[in-house]
Amino acid sequence: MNGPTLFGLCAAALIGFGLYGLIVNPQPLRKIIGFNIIGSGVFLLFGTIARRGAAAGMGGDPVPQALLITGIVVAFSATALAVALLLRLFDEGGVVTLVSEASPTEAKADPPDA
Amino acid sequence: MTTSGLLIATAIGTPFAMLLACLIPAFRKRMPPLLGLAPIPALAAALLADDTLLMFGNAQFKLAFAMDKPGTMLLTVAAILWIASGFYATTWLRNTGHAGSFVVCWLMTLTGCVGVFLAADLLGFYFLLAVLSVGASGLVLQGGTSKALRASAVYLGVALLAEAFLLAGLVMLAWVMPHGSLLIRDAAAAISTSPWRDLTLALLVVGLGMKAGLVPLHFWMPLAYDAAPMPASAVMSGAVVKASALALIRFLPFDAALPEFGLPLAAIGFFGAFYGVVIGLTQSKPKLILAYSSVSQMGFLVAVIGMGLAVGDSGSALAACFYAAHHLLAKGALFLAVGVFATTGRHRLWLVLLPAAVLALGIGGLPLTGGAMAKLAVKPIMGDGFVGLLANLSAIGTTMLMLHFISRLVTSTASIPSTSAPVCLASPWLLMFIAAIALPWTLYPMTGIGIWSYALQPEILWAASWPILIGIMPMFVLWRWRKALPQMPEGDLIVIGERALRKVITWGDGLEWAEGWLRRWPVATMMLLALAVFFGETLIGWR
Amino acid sequence: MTLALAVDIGLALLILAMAAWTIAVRDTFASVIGFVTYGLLLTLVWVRLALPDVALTEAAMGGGLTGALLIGAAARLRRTEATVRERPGVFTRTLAAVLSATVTAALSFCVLNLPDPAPTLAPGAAAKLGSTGVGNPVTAVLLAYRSMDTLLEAIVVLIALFGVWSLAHDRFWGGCPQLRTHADSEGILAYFARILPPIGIIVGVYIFWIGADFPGGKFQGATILAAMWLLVIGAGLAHFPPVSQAWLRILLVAGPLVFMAIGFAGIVTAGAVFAYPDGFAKPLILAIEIALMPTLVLALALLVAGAPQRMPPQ
Amino acid sequence: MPHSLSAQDVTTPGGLLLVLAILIPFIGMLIGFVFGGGKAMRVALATLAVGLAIVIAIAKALVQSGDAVIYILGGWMPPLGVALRADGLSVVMLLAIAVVICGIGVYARADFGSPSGVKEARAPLTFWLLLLAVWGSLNLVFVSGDLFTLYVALELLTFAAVPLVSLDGRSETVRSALRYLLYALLGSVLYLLGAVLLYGVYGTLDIPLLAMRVRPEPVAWAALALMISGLLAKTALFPLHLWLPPAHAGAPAAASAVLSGLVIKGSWFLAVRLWFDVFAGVVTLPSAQTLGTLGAAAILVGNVVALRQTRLKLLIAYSTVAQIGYLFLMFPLATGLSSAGLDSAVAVNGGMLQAISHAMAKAAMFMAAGLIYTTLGHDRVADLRGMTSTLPMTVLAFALAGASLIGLPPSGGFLAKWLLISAAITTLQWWWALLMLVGGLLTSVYVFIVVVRSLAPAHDGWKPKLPVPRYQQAAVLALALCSFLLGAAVLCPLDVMQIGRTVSRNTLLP
Amino acid sequence: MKIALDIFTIFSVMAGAFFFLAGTVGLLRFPDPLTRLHALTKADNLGLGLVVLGLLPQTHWPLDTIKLIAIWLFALLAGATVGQLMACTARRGGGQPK
Repeated sequence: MNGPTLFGLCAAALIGFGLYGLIVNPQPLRKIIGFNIIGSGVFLLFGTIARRGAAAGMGGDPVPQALLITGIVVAFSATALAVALLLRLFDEGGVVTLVSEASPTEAKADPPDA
Repeated sequence: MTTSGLLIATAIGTPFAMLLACLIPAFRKRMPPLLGLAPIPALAAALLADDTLLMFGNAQFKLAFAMDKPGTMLLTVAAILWIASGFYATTWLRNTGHAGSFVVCWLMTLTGCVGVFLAADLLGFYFLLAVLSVGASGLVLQGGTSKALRASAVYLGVALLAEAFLLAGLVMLAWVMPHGSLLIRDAAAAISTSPWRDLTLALLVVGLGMKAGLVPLHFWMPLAYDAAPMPASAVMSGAVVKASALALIRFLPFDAALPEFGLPLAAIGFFGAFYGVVIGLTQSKPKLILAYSSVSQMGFLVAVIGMGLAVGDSGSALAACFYAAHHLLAKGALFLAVGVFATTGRHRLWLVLLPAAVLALGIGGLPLTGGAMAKLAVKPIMGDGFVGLLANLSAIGTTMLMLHFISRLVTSTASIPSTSAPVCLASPWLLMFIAAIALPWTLYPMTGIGIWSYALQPEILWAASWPILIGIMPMFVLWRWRKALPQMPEGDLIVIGERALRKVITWGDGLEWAEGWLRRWPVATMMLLALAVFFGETLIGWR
Repeated sequence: MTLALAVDIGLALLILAMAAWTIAVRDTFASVIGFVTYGLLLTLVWVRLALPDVALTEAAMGGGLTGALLIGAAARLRRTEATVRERPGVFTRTLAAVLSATVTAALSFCVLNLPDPAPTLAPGAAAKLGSTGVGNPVTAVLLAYRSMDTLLEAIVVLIALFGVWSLAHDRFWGGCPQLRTHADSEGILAYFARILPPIGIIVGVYIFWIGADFPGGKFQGATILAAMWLLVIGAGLAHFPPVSQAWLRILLVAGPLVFMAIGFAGIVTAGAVFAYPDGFAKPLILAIEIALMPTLVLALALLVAGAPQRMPPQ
Repeated sequence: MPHSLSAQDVTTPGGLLLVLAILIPFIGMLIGFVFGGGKAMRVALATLAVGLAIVIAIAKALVQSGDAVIYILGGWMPPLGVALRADGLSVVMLLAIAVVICGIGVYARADFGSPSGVKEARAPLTFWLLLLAVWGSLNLVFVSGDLFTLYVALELLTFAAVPLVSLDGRSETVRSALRYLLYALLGSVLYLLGAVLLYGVYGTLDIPLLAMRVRPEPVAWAALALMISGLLAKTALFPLHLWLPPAHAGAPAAASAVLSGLVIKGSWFLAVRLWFDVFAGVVTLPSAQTLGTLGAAAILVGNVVALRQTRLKLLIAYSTVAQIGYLFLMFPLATGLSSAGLDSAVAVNGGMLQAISHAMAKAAMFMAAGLIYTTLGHDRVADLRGMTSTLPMTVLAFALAGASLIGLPPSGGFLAKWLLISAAITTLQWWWALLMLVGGLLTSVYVFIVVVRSLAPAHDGWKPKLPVPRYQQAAVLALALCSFLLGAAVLCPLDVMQIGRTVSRNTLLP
Repeated sequence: MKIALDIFTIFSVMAGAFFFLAGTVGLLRFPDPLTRLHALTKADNLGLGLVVLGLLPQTHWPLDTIKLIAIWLFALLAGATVGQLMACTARRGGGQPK
């Protein structure tokens, strides 16, 4: 049981927490937080693998580190888009939840979609 | 391109070209008078072309057309029916509004029909059969009534179901064909050697049987012929149904005796023959009676094919084909007769009734008519034993049905007694009448089934006439108690089918609720994780 | 049980506790605060794993910008807290817990079975480091070996920005995004926003500059500069440019286009797209990074700001 | 050249075209963004033309060289660098997607032409930029040879597709977009997790290298399970289809065509790439049967629920759910073939043809539904009277697209069914053949309902709400005809799809 | 000399840790936001100062030492600003009801 393996297990646990949060929490914002926790768990796992790959005088394998940085930026862009959608839903006055009021099959009054 | 290749190409090409021309509205308006001319190249090809193979496409896949013996006989007869009905349709269209869609469907059905008669490879056959089905269901739709809509929906449904079975059968057939060739010629030989022979045969018979109106799945035929406009019914009952019969004749391996497959087929055929007669007697509309007579005759034809398959005699293919040709002519003429009757007054009746009666009884096997020739051609296959008796019984039944038809026909004349059928309606009917009488006589020796002198011997004539005489007797009894007979709904089995369908739709509500429940967020995400875990487990399962 | 391992275990437990608290707490705003703290703790983990580049990125992006974004959203959505009350039933929660636990168990099993001589590309990267002319191997991977990923990275950020802008109301299109702040221009925040940005800009540029040879780089530098710009706007001293501004769009697009231009130039000079001629690798990499900086700074700040909310002052 | 290129992978002559195929759409998007307003549409249409030319050039290069077109980016060899690789499957998908996108582009000129008064409108600019973004990311998905670049491509695809759903800004569509984004992100995170595990064990993310190194061991099973289920979530296979119907029905017509026809093909193609190229040795028959069973459930439930829809766009959306089921029938058939030691090319070709003909047919159907909506003002299936008289070409296009989905000859759908059924028969998995036939029948029912309802003559005195330009109808008809005549693809001499596919052709299972 | 510096570092960091502890206890125990703010800003900043002071001798002169001090200054600046802002909000009662 050395450092990287410990954090690897910690990453696995974080992914588990994130998944639980994503499934159970009814609030979309909490789901976004859950998604971010899963993301950080996956990146922590990647970091563990990077650290295990330390060789040739480097603290860690540079390739996973680069992919990690790219992954974090992608995760941030995803969160930004999700939050923007959430705020637009809030502006529209709709109840901020993922459950649609009238489920699409009974949407008798067909809203005018262009 | 040999001359016969050119002829075959023009036979299919002209109706197809006219169909494409219909895309432009200007041509579509001027198309109705040309309907009668479209089948003429097909007739020419049938008479002149020999059986060389015409190929399109590259090494990997060839679209092939050819003119084999059964094809020739049936195409000649069908072409004549198409010409006569084409002229009839031209006049019929003059007084109906939307000619455009009728013309498109008519030409599509014609292309499909000629194509199926000429097709020599599996893919071409399947494609042209699909074109035929879609065109024919479009023709039924031209009836314009809500009944026509229902009939067309049922027709297309059954056609697509039949094509699904056919596709499975053809794929299993193609898989076993020698070195990948797709020709129908090699199909019959390949079937008997294939490891899944019984399944392939079953699929082909069910698929083609459905399109040929085999009894358990015949309900679309009365619906369609009753709802379709007059020329369309004539063409569909004549040529379109015979296309699938011809396919049966081509695909089934007649050289090897297959009693365990032929006999049950014959049994179903005979059951269909009698079932058609029984239900037909309860009907009152002449077109419905004719439809049920078609069901019965097609049943008899399938019985002939079944017996041929059981006995394993390759001559029976030609005999069945001859029988089908006669039925095509007679049935087409009778449908046109119903149209002519509807426009003639009571006084002018005699001029039209006599030929119609002769034709009707001809189907029953009236001596000196094509019907007798057909029954004679088929007799050797049936033999004299129990099966021969069944054949005679069906002849009696058909005669009774035809007499019932004539009695109903007489009552359905035009309201103003003095009117006579317009010339351009009566002339195609007369053409068909002459063909129905003359052609079987000419085809009989030409196709080598037999010679005139044999057919005209007194005992042959007597053997043909006693079923007719017996058939007449019960008609008087039946005519008096006509009211007592139960009135069967048109499509008999379809009514039960629709009730079952309504029950199935109620299950749909439960399914829709379940689908809605599946689309809730927690359920969907947990389903994803469960799937991931289960998937991993199936991978491990391998060890 | 060395001291380092004890610290690691303590840190790991702390992180797990913080994550559990963030998920379990009822109030959304508290959960967001928990998440920000969790992000900063995660930075410590990256330091413990001796991955400084990632630690910088996590601190700047994970803890900082994502935190700002979520706090802004949580503040605005606090009123809807009461409406959404239906928490899933016990059965759903247990089933979700069981499934998550299975996934965690499977992953833990995989982590424990990772091969011992861990396969690594470090020797390969180190061998070719010389030809890239860059000291920091992570920057070498980002801008030389896998430069396509970094280009796509910038394009991902831009597409996310288009997506965010597409959520504006039609009447506000071409207008300016807004940060929802009610700061007065003489307050402490304005004072703070006048003192910190100059230092912040120096730190940001410094981190960007040393990225070539030491841990650092354009993403981390750009995030710091974006944070400074957000601070200034948040304090009310400036406001976002309108979306239809020409220079804004050119700067946003300049980064990837310059990157592609240099990439395609590589065909002539070095025989392959995104290849650098010998000896000119470092200057070209710097040119790309300099071109990417404004794009990233603007894009990241505008992503936090969200869709345009008001028409530009005519 | 600073690096010695090992014999394993070397840039082939057509290679540069692959880079262009990816970057041209993005360059077009960026330039279109800078110009903005009406010019963005012109830039986009120009990019469509250039992109189509490049894709055709790639196809020519592939056919001439007879092997996969490869490009080593930056000259860095794969374990360290990234290689772009286009074999038969990729090129066929590139061509199909290019054709469909050009059709959508021509169609969308009317819907998303920038209005005269305003200098620049939100929806048109967004649509054209995101259309090019979708195309660029799809080309990257088909061509990239590195798992992480494929992850970034999936994210690009999702970020470009989600705003298309909420283009008209109603709260219902924004909610569908949010639900789609969150579910797709969950899918791509699972995919990334699988990729990370693979890197942790095998030290590379390059597809051919991985194919050589992957052995059936626990980590490989976990990675495959995670990646495939992540991709299933993004492709909305039946139990995981919660986001598809509201998203595809709510979006405007051109956007629905992009979403339904193209976007789901990206993650599906990636699943095919993983299944047949990377995990060829790890894949087992029970796992393939699981995918097949899910596909079967999709076909049955999707079609039945589609039958019960009252709105045309929802009907077509549920038809997409059903047709996605067809795409996954290819996995059990191909694995069955390769486990029986036969060549799995028949099933793979069948699956690809099914995907291509569905892409064209579904795009045509959604665009036809859009035209019907503009003309009628509503899209209730019960009341489509008079459509044949006012929009003859559109109803014909709908019918042809429907025929291709049903699998009537000579359509692409028919050829795909023919290949898949013959594969089913050779591997004695006859139930898939039965399922396909039943699916075809169910599809024929709702296509027939829609066509017959539109055949009914219009109420007298009814006038169309908005006239529909002819070129829009022509574009829809062209796409439907492409799908309908795809069956003729059997005439082309050589088997384009299997060029350069050395990896998985007939690997025997252990 | 080295040992003396080490001992100094240990003691100074211990003192810093103690002040952090005091700040946290203050955060948990004090009744209303203002007092809690007071405890936090005062104790934690002082604690951080002591820790930085303790670590100064361990770092070699020019660059790292300045960075360490800069960190402390930033923390002070940030703490003061945020403290003042939260105090204003708390006084206006707009803050969290808790």
